[in-house]
Amino acid sequence: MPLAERKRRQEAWMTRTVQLTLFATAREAVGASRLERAVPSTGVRLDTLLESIAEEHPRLRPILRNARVARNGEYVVGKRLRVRPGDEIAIHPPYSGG
Amino acid sequence: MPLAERKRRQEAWMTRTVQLTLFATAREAVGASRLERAVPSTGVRLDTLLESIAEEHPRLRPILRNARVARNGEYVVGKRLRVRPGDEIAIHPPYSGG
Amino acid sequence: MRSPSTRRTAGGEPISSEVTDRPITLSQVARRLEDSGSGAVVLFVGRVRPEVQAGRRLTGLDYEADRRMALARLSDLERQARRRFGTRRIHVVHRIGRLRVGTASVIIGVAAAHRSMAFEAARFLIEELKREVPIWKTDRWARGPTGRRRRTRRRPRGARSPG
Amino acid sequence: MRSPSTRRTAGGEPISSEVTDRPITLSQVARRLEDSGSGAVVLFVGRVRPEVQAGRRLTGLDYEADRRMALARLSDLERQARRRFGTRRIHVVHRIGRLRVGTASVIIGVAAAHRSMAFEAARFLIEELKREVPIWKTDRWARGPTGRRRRTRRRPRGARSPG
Repeated sequence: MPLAERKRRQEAWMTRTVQLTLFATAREAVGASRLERAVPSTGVRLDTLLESIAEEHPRLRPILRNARVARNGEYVVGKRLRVRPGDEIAIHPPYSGG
Repeated sequence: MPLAERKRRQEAWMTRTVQLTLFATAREAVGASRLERAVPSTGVRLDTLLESIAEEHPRLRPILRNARVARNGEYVVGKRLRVRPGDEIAIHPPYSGG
Repeated sequence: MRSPSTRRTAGGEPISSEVTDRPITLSQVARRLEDSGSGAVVLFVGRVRPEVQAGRRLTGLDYEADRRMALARLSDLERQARRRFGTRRIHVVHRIGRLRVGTASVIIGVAAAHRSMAFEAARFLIEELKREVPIWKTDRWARGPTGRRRRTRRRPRGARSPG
Repeated sequence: MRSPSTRRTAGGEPISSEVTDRPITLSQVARRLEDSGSGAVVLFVGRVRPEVQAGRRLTGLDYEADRRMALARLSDLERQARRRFGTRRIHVVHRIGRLRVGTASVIIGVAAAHRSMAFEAARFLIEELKREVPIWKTDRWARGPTGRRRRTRRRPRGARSPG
Protein backbone atom coordinates (compact mmCIF):
# COMPACT_ATOMS: atom_id res chain seq x y z
CA MET A 1 0.00 0.00 0.00
CA PRO A 2 1.46 3.40 -0.92
CA LEU A 3 2.49 5.60 2.00
CA ALA A 4 -0.08 8.29 1.14
CA GLU A 5 -2.90 5.80 1.20
CA ARG A 6 -1.74 4.21 4.42
CA LYS A 7 -1.62 7.66 6.01
CA ARG A 8 -5.08 8.56 4.74
CA ARG A 9 -6.54 5.35 6.16
CA GLN A 10 -4.85 5.90 9.48
CA GLU A 11 -6.30 9.39 9.72
CA ALA A 12 -9.72 8.10 8.69
CA TRP A 13 -9.51 5.46 11.36
CA MET A 14 -8.56 8.03 13.98
CA THR A 15 -11.40 10.33 12.96
CA ARG A 16 -13.66 7.28 12.62
CA THR A 17 -14.69 8.03 9.07
CA VAL A 18 -15.37 6.06 5.89
CA GLN A 19 -14.45 7.54 2.51
CA LEU A 20 -16.83 7.10 -0.41
CA THR A 21 -15.63 7.65 -3.97
CA LEU A 22 -18.32 8.33 -6.55
CA PHE A 23 -17.80 7.87 -10.28
CA ALA A 24 -19.61 9.07 -13.39
CA THR A 25 -23.41 9.40 -12.88
CA ALA A 26 -23.02 8.77 -9.15
CA ARG A 27 -20.62 11.70 -8.88
CA GLU A 28 -22.97 13.90 -10.90
CA ALA A 29 -25.99 12.93 -8.79
CA VAL A 30 -24.21 13.87 -5.58
CA GLY A 31 -22.25 16.81 -7.00
CA ALA A 32 -19.00 15.56 -5.49
CA SER A 33 -16.54 12.78 -6.18
CA ARG A 34 -15.83 12.14 -2.51
CA LEU A 35 -17.93 11.89 0.61
CA GLU A 36 -16.81 11.22 4.15
CA ARG A 37 -19.02 9.71 6.83
CA ALA A 38 -18.31 9.16 10.49
CA VAL A 39 -19.10 5.61 11.60
CA PRO A 40 -18.90 3.91 15.01
CA SER A 41 -15.69 1.98 15.63
CA THR A 42 -17.79 -1.20 15.65
CA GLY A 43 -18.74 -0.36 12.04
CA VAL A 44 -22.05 0.05 10.25
CA ARG A 45 -23.84 -2.12 7.73
CA LEU A 46 -23.06 -1.09 4.14
CA ASP A 47 -26.74 -0.99 3.13
CA THR A 48 -27.54 1.28 6.08
CA LEU A 49 -24.71 3.62 5.16
CA LEU A 50 -25.77 3.80 1.50
CA GLU A 51 -29.42 4.31 2.46
CA SER A 52 -28.54 7.31 4.62
CA ILE A 53 -26.58 8.83 1.73
CA ALA A 54 -29.43 8.16 -0.72
CA GLU A 55 -31.78 10.01 1.63
CA GLU A 56 -29.57 13.09 1.45
CA HIS A 57 -29.11 12.70 -2.34
CA PRO A 58 -32.33 11.27 -3.83
CA ARG A 59 -30.91 11.33 -7.40
CA LEU A 60 -28.37 8.77 -6.26
CA ARG A 61 -31.01 6.17 -5.37
CA PRO A 62 -31.78 4.82 -8.89
CA ILE A 63 -28.07 4.85 -9.68
CA LEU A 64 -27.25 2.75 -6.65
CA ARG A 65 -29.67 0.08 -7.84
CA ASN A 66 -27.51 -0.54 -10.94
CA ALA A 67 -24.12 0.19 -9.44
CA ARG A 68 -21.41 -2.17 -8.28
CA VAL A 69 -19.92 -1.33 -4.90
CA ALA A 70 -16.33 -2.02 -3.89
CA ARG A 71 -14.71 -1.92 -0.49
CA ASN A 72 -10.94 -1.33 -0.41
CA GLY A 73 -10.63 -2.31 -4.06
CA GLU A 74 -12.70 -5.51 -3.90
CA TYR A 75 -16.25 -5.88 -5.14
CA VAL A 76 -18.81 -6.34 -2.39
CA VAL A 77 -21.14 -9.33 -2.70
CA GLY A 78 -24.39 -8.46 -0.95
CA LYS A 79 -24.57 -5.19 0.94
CA ARG A 80 -25.00 -6.51 4.47
CA LEU A 81 -21.32 -6.52 5.29
CA ARG A 82 -20.00 -4.06 7.88
CA VAL A 83 -18.01 -1.01 7.01
CA ARG A 84 -15.47 0.20 9.56
CA PRO A 85 -13.51 3.42 10.06
CA GLY A 86 -10.72 3.64 7.48
CA ASP A 87 -12.61 1.68 4.82
CA GLU A 88 -12.84 3.06 1.32
CA ILE A 89 -16.10 2.51 -0.56
CA ALA A 90 -16.35 3.03 -4.34
CA ILE A 91 -19.62 3.42 -6.23
CA HIS A 92 -19.38 2.13 -9.80
CA PRO A 93 -22.26 2.84 -12.19
CA PRO A 94 -22.30 0.60 -15.30
CA TYR A 95 -19.01 0.85 -17.14
CA SER A 96 -18.68 2.57 -20.51
CA GLY A 97 -14.96 2.50 -21.28
CA GLY A 98 -13.35 1.58 -24.57
CA MET B 1 -0.85 -2.22 -70.75
CA PRO B 2 2.77 -1.21 -70.02
CA LEU B 3 4.92 -0.61 -73.09
CA ALA B 4 7.28 -3.51 -72.28
CA GLU B 5 4.37 -5.94 -72.12
CA ARG B 6 2.79 -4.62 -75.30
CA LYS B 7 6.14 -5.04 -77.03
CA ARG B 8 6.61 -8.58 -75.72
CA ARG B 9 3.15 -9.57 -76.91
CA GLN B 10 3.74 -8.07 -80.31
CA GLU B 11 6.98 -10.01 -80.65
CA ALA B 12 5.29 -13.19 -79.46
CA TRP B 13 2.55 -12.67 -81.98
CA MET B 14 5.09 -12.18 -84.76
CA THR B 15 7.02 -15.29 -83.71
CA ARG B 16 3.69 -17.07 -83.19
CA THR B 17 4.47 -18.13 -79.64
CA VAL B 18 2.60 -18.45 -76.38
CA GLN B 19 4.35 -17.64 -73.11
CA LEU B 20 3.74 -19.85 -70.06
CA THR B 21 4.63 -18.63 -66.59
CA LEU B 22 5.03 -21.29 -63.94
CA PHE B 23 4.84 -20.60 -60.22
CA ALA B 24 5.93 -22.44 -57.10
CA THR B 25 5.65 -26.26 -57.44
CA ALA B 26 4.93 -25.93 -61.18
CA ARG B 27 8.15 -23.98 -61.65
CA GLU B 28 10.08 -26.54 -59.62
CA ALA B 29 8.60 -29.47 -61.56
CA VAL B 30 9.62 -27.94 -64.88
CA GLY B 31 12.87 -26.38 -63.67
CA ALA B 32 12.03 -23.04 -65.28
CA SER B 33 9.67 -20.19 -64.55
CA ARG B 34 8.97 -19.51 -68.23
CA LEU B 35 8.26 -21.66 -71.25
CA GLU B 36 7.59 -20.56 -74.79
CA ARG B 37 5.65 -22.63 -77.32
CA ALA B 38 5.02 -21.95 -80.97
CA VAL B 39 1.33 -22.25 -81.89
CA PRO B 40 -0.50 -21.92 -85.22
CA SER B 41 -1.98 -18.47 -85.87
CA THR B 42 -5.44 -20.10 -85.67
CA GLY B 43 -4.53 -21.08 -82.10
CA VAL B 44 -4.51 -24.33 -80.18
CA ARG B 45 -6.79 -25.71 -77.49
CA LEU B 46 -5.47 -24.98 -74.00
CA ASP B 47 -5.85 -28.58 -72.84
CA THR B 48 -3.87 -29.81 -75.87
CA LEU B 49 -1.09 -27.32 -75.15
CA LEU B 50 -0.91 -28.27 -71.46
CA GLU B 51 -0.98 -31.98 -72.29
CA SER B 52 2.03 -31.59 -74.60
CA ILE B 53 3.93 -29.80 -71.86
CA ALA B 54 2.99 -32.43 -69.28
CA GLU B 55 4.39 -35.09 -71.61
CA GLU B 56 7.74 -33.35 -71.63
CA HIS B 57 7.60 -32.72 -67.87
CA PRO B 58 5.82 -35.65 -66.19
CA ARG B 59 6.26 -34.15 -62.69
CA LEU B 60 4.04 -31.30 -63.82
CA ARG B 61 1.04 -33.56 -64.47
CA PRO B 62 -0.24 -34.02 -60.87
CA ILE B 63 0.36 -30.33 -60.23
CA LEU B 64 -1.74 -29.30 -63.21
CA ARG B 65 -4.67 -31.27 -61.80
CA ASN B 66 -4.82 -28.96 -58.78
CA ALA B 67 -3.68 -25.76 -60.46
CA ARG B 68 -5.70 -22.79 -61.64
CA VAL B 69 -4.82 -21.56 -65.09
CA ALA B 70 -5.04 -17.93 -66.22
CA ARG B 71 -4.88 -16.45 -69.70
CA ASN B 72 -3.77 -12.84 -69.93
CA GLY B 73 -4.50 -12.27 -66.26
CA GLU B 74 -7.97 -13.85 -66.21
CA TYR B 75 -8.80 -17.27 -64.83
CA VAL B 76 -9.75 -19.81 -67.44
CA VAL B 77 -13.01 -21.68 -66.89
CA GLY B 78 -12.69 -25.10 -68.52
CA LYS B 79 -9.58 -25.79 -70.55
CA ARG B 80 -11.13 -26.13 -74.00
CA LEU B 81 -10.65 -22.49 -74.99
CA ARG B 82 -8.17 -21.63 -77.73
CA VAL B 83 -4.81 -20.07 -77.05
CA ARG B 84 -3.39 -17.81 -79.75
CA PRO B 85 0.04 -16.36 -80.48
CA GLY B 86 0.78 -13.56 -78.04
CA ASP B 87 -1.30 -15.05 -75.23
CA GLU B 88 0.22 -15.38 -71.79
CA ILE B 89 -0.69 -18.47 -69.76
CA ALA B 90 -0.03 -18.65 -66.00
CA ILE B 91 -0.03 -21.89 -63.99
CA HIS B 92 -1.10 -21.33 -60.37
CA PRO B 93 -0.69 -24.20 -57.90
CA PRO B 94 -2.75 -23.80 -54.71
CA TYR B 95 -1.95 -20.52 -53.00
CA SER B 96 -0.04 -20.32 -49.75
CA GLY B 97 0.45 -16.60 -49.15
CA GLY B 98 -0.10 -14.74 -45.92
CA MET C 1 2.35 4.46 -15.32
CA ARG C 2 6.00 5.22 -16.00
CA SER C 3 7.54 1.82 -15.40
CA PRO C 4 4.82 -0.71 -16.14
CA SER C 5 7.17 -3.66 -15.97
CA THR C 6 7.68 -3.15 -12.26
CA ARG C 7 4.06 -2.56 -11.26
CA ARG C 8 2.30 -5.50 -9.68
CA THR C 9 -1.16 -6.40 -8.52
CA ALA C 10 -1.90 -6.95 -4.84
CA GLY C 11 -1.36 -10.64 -5.60
CA GLY C 12 2.15 -9.95 -6.91
CA GLU C 13 1.39 -10.54 -10.60
CA PRO C 14 3.05 -8.12 -13.01
CA ILE C 15 0.65 -5.65 -14.59
CA SER C 16 1.34 -4.87 -18.20
CA SER C 17 -1.77 -2.79 -18.87
CA GLU C 18 -1.80 0.95 -18.53
CA VAL C 19 -4.41 3.57 -17.71
CA THR C 20 -2.88 6.90 -18.56
CA ASP C 21 -3.82 10.53 -19.12
CA ARG C 22 -1.22 10.85 -21.90
CA PRO C 23 -1.62 10.19 -25.62
CA ILE C 24 -1.45 6.52 -26.55
CA THR C 25 0.14 5.24 -29.75
CA LEU C 26 0.19 2.09 -31.85
CA SER C 27 3.97 1.93 -31.72
CA GLN C 28 4.03 2.03 -27.92
CA VAL C 29 1.80 -1.04 -27.89
CA ALA C 30 3.51 -2.81 -30.80
CA ARG C 31 6.86 -2.48 -29.02
CA ARG C 32 5.49 -4.44 -26.09
CA LEU C 33 4.49 -7.32 -28.36
CA GLU C 34 7.92 -7.99 -29.84
CA ASP C 35 8.36 -11.74 -29.80
CA SER C 36 9.97 -13.77 -32.53
CA GLY C 37 7.86 -16.82 -31.70
CA SER C 38 4.57 -15.12 -32.56
CA GLY C 39 3.37 -15.61 -36.11
CA ALA C 40 0.42 -13.26 -35.71
CA VAL C 41 -0.18 -9.88 -34.14
CA VAL C 42 -3.60 -8.22 -33.90
CA LEU C 43 -3.97 -4.62 -32.82
CA PHE C 44 -7.22 -2.83 -32.06
CA VAL C 45 -7.54 0.95 -31.77
CA GLY C 46 -10.72 2.55 -30.44
CA ARG C 47 -11.17 6.23 -31.22
CA VAL C 48 -13.71 8.94 -30.39
CA ARG C 49 -16.11 9.07 -33.32
CA PRO C 50 -17.74 12.29 -34.52
CA GLU C 51 -21.48 12.47 -33.96
CA VAL C 52 -24.31 14.93 -34.41
CA GLN C 53 -27.53 14.56 -32.44
CA ALA C 54 -30.48 16.94 -32.53
CA GLY C 55 -28.29 19.57 -34.13
CA ARG C 56 -25.60 19.28 -31.52
CA ARG C 57 -22.11 18.20 -32.43
CA LEU C 58 -20.05 15.93 -30.21
CA THR C 59 -16.73 17.63 -29.47
CA GLY C 60 -15.23 14.87 -27.38
CA LEU C 61 -15.53 12.48 -24.49
CA ASP C 62 -14.35 12.79 -20.91
CA TYR C 63 -12.97 9.49 -19.61
CA GLU C 64 -12.55 8.68 -15.95
CA ALA C 65 -11.40 5.49 -14.21
CA ASP C 66 -11.18 3.88 -10.84
CA ARG C 67 -7.56 3.47 -11.67
CA ARG C 68 -6.46 0.91 -9.12
CA MET C 69 -9.42 -1.37 -9.77
CA ALA C 70 -9.23 -0.82 -13.54
CA LEU C 71 -5.62 -2.04 -13.56
CA ALA C 72 -6.53 -5.06 -11.45
CA ARG C 73 -9.43 -5.95 -13.76
CA LEU C 74 -7.32 -5.48 -16.90
CA SER C 75 -4.69 -7.71 -15.45
CA ASP C 76 -7.42 -10.34 -14.72
CA LEU C 77 -8.60 -10.08 -18.32
CA GLU C 78 -5.08 -10.51 -19.66
CA ARG C 79 -4.67 -13.63 -17.57
CA GLN C 80 -8.02 -15.00 -18.76
CA ALA C 81 -7.17 -14.31 -22.39
CA ARG C 82 -3.79 -15.99 -22.06
CA ARG C 83 -5.41 -19.08 -20.59
CA ARG C 84 -8.35 -19.27 -23.00
CA PHE C 85 -6.56 -18.46 -26.24
CA GLY C 86 -2.95 -19.43 -25.52
CA THR C 87 -1.58 -16.04 -26.54
CA ARG C 88 2.09 -15.10 -26.07
CA ARG C 89 1.95 -11.32 -25.47
CA ILE C 90 -0.85 -8.94 -24.51
CA HIS C 91 -0.71 -5.23 -23.91
CA VAL C 92 -3.66 -2.93 -23.25
CA VAL C 93 -3.52 0.84 -22.80
CA HIS C 94 -6.54 2.99 -22.01
CA ARG C 95 -6.40 6.74 -22.01
CA ILE C 96 -8.44 8.87 -19.60
CA GLY C 97 -9.16 12.60 -19.41
CA ARG C 98 -10.62 14.93 -22.02
CA LEU C 99 -10.40 13.36 -25.50
CA ARG C 100 -11.35 15.18 -28.68
CA VAL C 101 -13.09 13.52 -31.60
CA GLY C 102 -10.61 11.40 -33.58
CA THR C 103 -8.39 10.69 -30.57
CA ALA C 104 -7.47 7.12 -29.63
CA SER C 105 -9.03 6.11 -26.30
CA VAL C 106 -7.91 2.49 -26.15
CA ILE C 107 -5.34 0.28 -27.87
CA ILE C 108 -5.23 -3.48 -27.45
CA GLY C 109 -2.38 -5.59 -28.80
CA VAL C 110 -2.09 -9.37 -28.88
CA ALA C 111 0.71 -11.55 -30.23
CA ALA C 112 0.18 -15.28 -30.63
CA ALA C 113 1.52 -18.26 -32.51
CA HIS C 114 -1.51 -18.39 -34.82
CA ARG C 115 -3.88 -15.80 -36.16
CA SER C 116 -7.12 -17.21 -34.77
CA MET C 117 -5.78 -16.97 -31.20
CA ALA C 118 -4.71 -13.37 -31.73
CA PHE C 119 -8.00 -12.29 -33.34
CA GLU C 120 -10.15 -14.02 -30.73
CA ALA C 121 -8.15 -12.74 -27.78
CA ALA C 122 -8.22 -9.14 -29.06
CA ARG C 123 -11.98 -9.31 -29.55
CA PHE C 124 -12.48 -10.89 -26.13
CA LEU C 125 -10.37 -8.19 -24.48
CA ILE C 126 -12.24 -5.22 -25.93
CA GLU C 127 -15.67 -6.76 -25.24
CA GLU C 128 -14.76 -7.62 -21.65
CA LEU C 129 -13.03 -4.28 -21.11
CA LYS C 130 -16.27 -2.48 -21.94
CA ARG C 131 -18.28 -4.68 -19.57
CA GLU C 132 -15.90 -5.32 -16.71
CA VAL C 133 -13.36 -2.54 -16.32
CA PRO C 134 -14.25 0.50 -14.18
CA ILE C 135 -13.84 3.20 -16.80
CA TRP C 136 -16.54 5.66 -17.82
CA LYS C 137 -17.07 8.14 -20.63
CA THR C 138 -19.17 11.29 -20.64
CA ASP C 139 -20.26 13.06 -23.83
CA ARG C 140 -19.23 16.65 -24.47
CA TRP C 141 -21.42 18.52 -26.96
CA ALA C 142 -20.67 21.77 -28.75
CA ARG C 143 -23.91 23.42 -27.54
CA GLY C 144 -26.48 22.58 -24.89
CA PRO C 145 -26.26 20.35 -21.85
CA THR C 146 -23.97 17.35 -21.65
CA GLY C 147 -25.37 13.87 -21.59
CA ARG C 148 -23.65 10.96 -19.95
CA ARG C 149 -22.89 8.02 -22.14
CA ARG C 150 -24.57 5.00 -20.61
CA ARG C 151 -24.71 1.36 -21.61
CA THR C 152 -28.13 2.32 -22.75
CA ARG C 153 -30.88 0.79 -24.77
CA ARG C 154 -31.43 4.07 -26.60
CA ARG C 155 -28.57 3.31 -28.94
CA PRO C 156 -27.08 0.12 -30.29
CA ARG C 157 -24.18 -1.10 -28.17
CA GLY C 158 -20.91 0.51 -29.10
CA ALA C 159 -22.71 3.09 -31.18
CA ARG C 160 -20.32 6.00 -31.20
CA SER C 161 -17.00 4.87 -29.93
CA PRO C 162 -16.46 1.20 -30.59
CA GLY C 163 -13.21 1.31 -28.69
CA MET D 1 4.51 0.13 -55.95
CA ARG D 2 5.78 3.65 -55.43
CA SER D 3 2.61 5.60 -55.95
CA PRO D 4 -0.21 3.24 -55.05
CA SER D 5 -2.85 5.95 -55.13
CA THR D 6 -2.47 6.29 -58.88
CA ARG D 7 -2.40 2.59 -59.75
CA ARG D 8 -5.62 1.21 -61.13
CA THR D 9 -7.08 -2.14 -62.09
CA ALA D 10 -7.90 -2.92 -65.72
CA GLY D 11 -11.45 -1.81 -64.81
CA GLY D 12 -10.15 1.58 -63.68
CA GLU D 13 -10.67 1.08 -59.95
CA PRO D 14 -7.94 2.45 -57.71
CA ILE D 15 -5.76 -0.25 -56.15
CA SER D 16 -4.69 0.46 -52.63
CA SER D 17 -3.02 -2.88 -51.91
CA GLU D 18 0.67 -3.47 -52.39
CA VAL D 19 2.85 -6.45 -53.21
CA THR D 20 6.39 -5.40 -52.55
CA ASP D 21 9.88 -6.82 -52.10
CA ARG D 22 10.69 -4.19 -49.47
CA PRO D 23 10.16 -4.35 -45.71
CA ILE D 24 6.60 -3.62 -44.63
CA THR D 25 5.72 -1.74 -41.46
CA LEU D 26 2.71 -1.15 -39.24
CA SER D 27 3.07 2.59 -39.55
CA GLN D 28 3.01 2.51 -43.35
CA VAL D 29 -0.36 0.74 -43.15
CA ALA D 30 -1.73 2.80 -40.25
CA ARG D 31 -1.00 6.01 -42.19
CA ARG D 32 -3.27 4.79 -44.98
CA LEU D 33 -6.15 4.32 -42.55
CA GLU D 34 -6.25 7.86 -41.21
CA ASP D 35 -9.90 8.84 -41.12
CA SER D 36 -11.56 10.85 -38.40
CA GLY D 37 -14.91 9.15 -39.02
CA SER D 38 -13.66 5.70 -38.06
CA GLY D 39 -14.16 4.71 -34.45
CA ALA D 40 -12.28 1.44 -34.82
CA VAL D 41 -9.08 0.28 -36.46
CA VAL D 42 -7.93 -3.33 -36.61
CA LEU D 43 -4.47 -4.27 -37.82
CA PHE D 44 -3.20 -7.76 -38.50
CA VAL D 45 0.47 -8.64 -38.93
CA GLY D 46 1.53 -12.08 -40.17
CA ARG D 47 5.13 -13.03 -39.55
CA VAL D 48 7.43 -15.94 -40.36
CA ARG D 49 7.33 -18.21 -37.32
CA PRO D 50 10.33 -20.25 -36.18
CA GLU D 51 9.95 -23.99 -36.57
CA VAL D 52 11.99 -27.13 -36.09
CA GLN D 53 11.05 -30.33 -37.86
CA ALA D 54 12.98 -33.59 -37.75
CA GLY D 55 15.98 -31.74 -36.35
CA ARG D 56 15.96 -29.15 -39.09
CA ARG D 57 15.44 -25.49 -38.30
CA LEU D 58 13.39 -23.22 -40.53
CA THR D 59 15.51 -20.22 -41.48
CA GLY D 60 12.90 -18.41 -43.52
CA LEU D 61 10.36 -18.49 -46.30
CA ASP D 62 10.67 -17.49 -49.94
CA TYR D 63 7.56 -15.72 -51.17
CA GLU D 64 6.66 -15.30 -54.81
CA ALA D 65 3.59 -13.78 -56.45
CA ASP D 66 1.86 -13.46 -59.77
CA ARG D 67 2.02 -9.78 -59.07
CA ARG D 68 -0.48 -8.42 -61.55
CA MET D 69 -3.12 -10.98 -60.70
CA ALA D 70 -2.37 -10.75 -56.97
CA LEU D 71 -3.06 -7.01 -57.04
CA ALA D 72 -6.27 -7.55 -58.99
CA ARG D 73 -7.47 -10.22 -56.52
CA LEU D 74 -6.54 -8.08 -53.51
CA SER D 75 -8.46 -5.22 -54.98
CA ASP D 76 -11.47 -7.54 -55.47
CA LEU D 77 -11.21 -8.63 -51.84
CA GLU D 78 -11.08 -5.02 -50.65
CA ARG D 79 -14.20 -4.26 -52.62
CA GLN D 80 -15.98 -7.33 -51.24
CA ALA D 81 -15.00 -6.45 -47.69
CA ARG D 82 -16.20 -2.86 -48.10
CA ARG D 83 -19.55 -4.10 -49.36
CA ARG D 84 -20.04 -6.89 -46.82
CA PHE D 85 -18.84 -5.09 -43.70
CA GLY D 86 -19.31 -1.41 -44.54
CA THR D 87 -15.73 -0.50 -43.74
CA ARG D 88 -14.30 2.95 -44.43
CA ARG D 89 -10.61 2.27 -45.17
CA ILE D 90 -8.70 -0.87 -46.09
CA HIS D 91 -5.03 -1.30 -46.83
CA VAL D 92 -3.21 -4.57 -47.46
CA VAL D 93 0.52 -5.00 -48.05
CA HIS D 94 2.18 -8.32 -48.80
CA ARG D 95 5.90 -8.73 -48.95
CA ILE D 96 7.61 -11.15 -51.34
CA GLY D 97 11.17 -12.42 -51.66
CA ARG D 98 13.39 -14.10 -49.08
CA LEU D 99 12.04 -13.51 -45.56
CA ARG D 100 13.84 -14.61 -42.42
CA VAL D 101 12.09 -15.97 -39.35
CA GLY D 102 10.46 -13.12 -37.41
CA THR D 103 9.92 -10.93 -40.47
CA ALA D 104 6.48 -9.55 -41.32
CA SER D 105 5.11 -11.07 -44.54
CA VAL D 106 1.68 -9.44 -44.59
CA ILE D 107 -0.05 -6.51 -42.89
CA ILE D 108 -3.78 -5.88 -43.17
CA GLY D 109 -5.40 -2.72 -41.86
CA VAL D 110 -9.09 -1.88 -41.65
CA ALA D 111 -10.78 1.27 -40.35
CA ALA D 112 -14.54 1.29 -39.77
CA ALA D 113 -17.20 3.11 -37.83
CA HIS D 114 -17.66 0.24 -35.40
CA ARG D 115 -15.37 -2.43 -34.07
CA SER D 116 -17.29 -5.49 -35.23
CA MET D 117 -17.01 -4.34 -38.86
CA ALA D 118 -13.29 -3.79 -38.53
CA PHE D 119 -12.62 -7.14 -36.81
CA GLU D 120 -14.74 -9.11 -39.25
CA ALA D 121 -13.34 -7.43 -42.34
CA ALA D 122 -9.73 -7.96 -41.20
CA ARG D 123 -10.41 -11.64 -40.53
CA PHE D 124 -12.20 -12.03 -43.86
CA LEU D 125 -9.30 -10.42 -45.71
CA ILE D 126 -6.58 -12.64 -44.29
CA GLU D 127 -8.62 -15.83 -44.77
CA GLU D 128 -9.50 -14.93 -48.36
CA LEU D 129 -5.98 -13.73 -49.10
CA LYS D 130 -4.62 -17.16 -48.21
CA ARG D 131 -7.20 -18.92 -50.38
CA GLU D 132 -7.63 -16.58 -53.34
CA VAL D 133 -4.52 -14.48 -53.93
CA PRO D 134 -1.76 -15.89 -56.17
CA ILE D 135 1.10 -15.75 -53.66
CA TRP D 136 3.19 -18.76 -52.63
CA LYS D 137 5.68 -19.52 -49.91
CA THR D 138 8.50 -22.07 -49.93
CA ASP D 139 10.24 -23.27 -46.77
CA ARG D 140 13.96 -22.77 -46.32
CA TRP D 141 15.59 -25.10 -43.82
CA ALA D 142 19.00 -24.75 -42.19
CA ARG D 143 20.12 -28.23 -43.31
CA GLY D 144 18.80 -30.76 -45.79
CA PRO D 145 16.46 -30.35 -48.74
CA THR D 146 13.82 -27.65 -48.94
CA GLY D 147 10.17 -28.52 -48.77
CA ARG D 148 7.48 -26.48 -50.42
CA ARG D 149 4.77 -25.19 -48.16
CA ARG D 150 1.48 -26.55 -49.50
CA ARG D 151 -2.09 -26.19 -48.35
CA THR D 152 -1.55 -29.63 -47.07
CA ARG D 153 -3.34 -32.08 -44.86
CA ARG D 154 -0.09 -32.96 -43.16
CA ARG D 155 -0.28 -29.88 -40.99
CA PRO D 156 -3.16 -27.90 -39.57
CA ARG D 157 -4.04 -24.95 -41.78
CA GLY D 158 -1.93 -21.92 -41.05
CA ALA D 159 0.39 -23.99 -38.91
CA ARG D 160 3.61 -22.05 -39.16
CA SER D 161 2.92 -18.65 -40.50
CA PRO D 162 -0.60 -17.56 -39.71
CA GLY D 163 -0.12 -14.42 -41.79
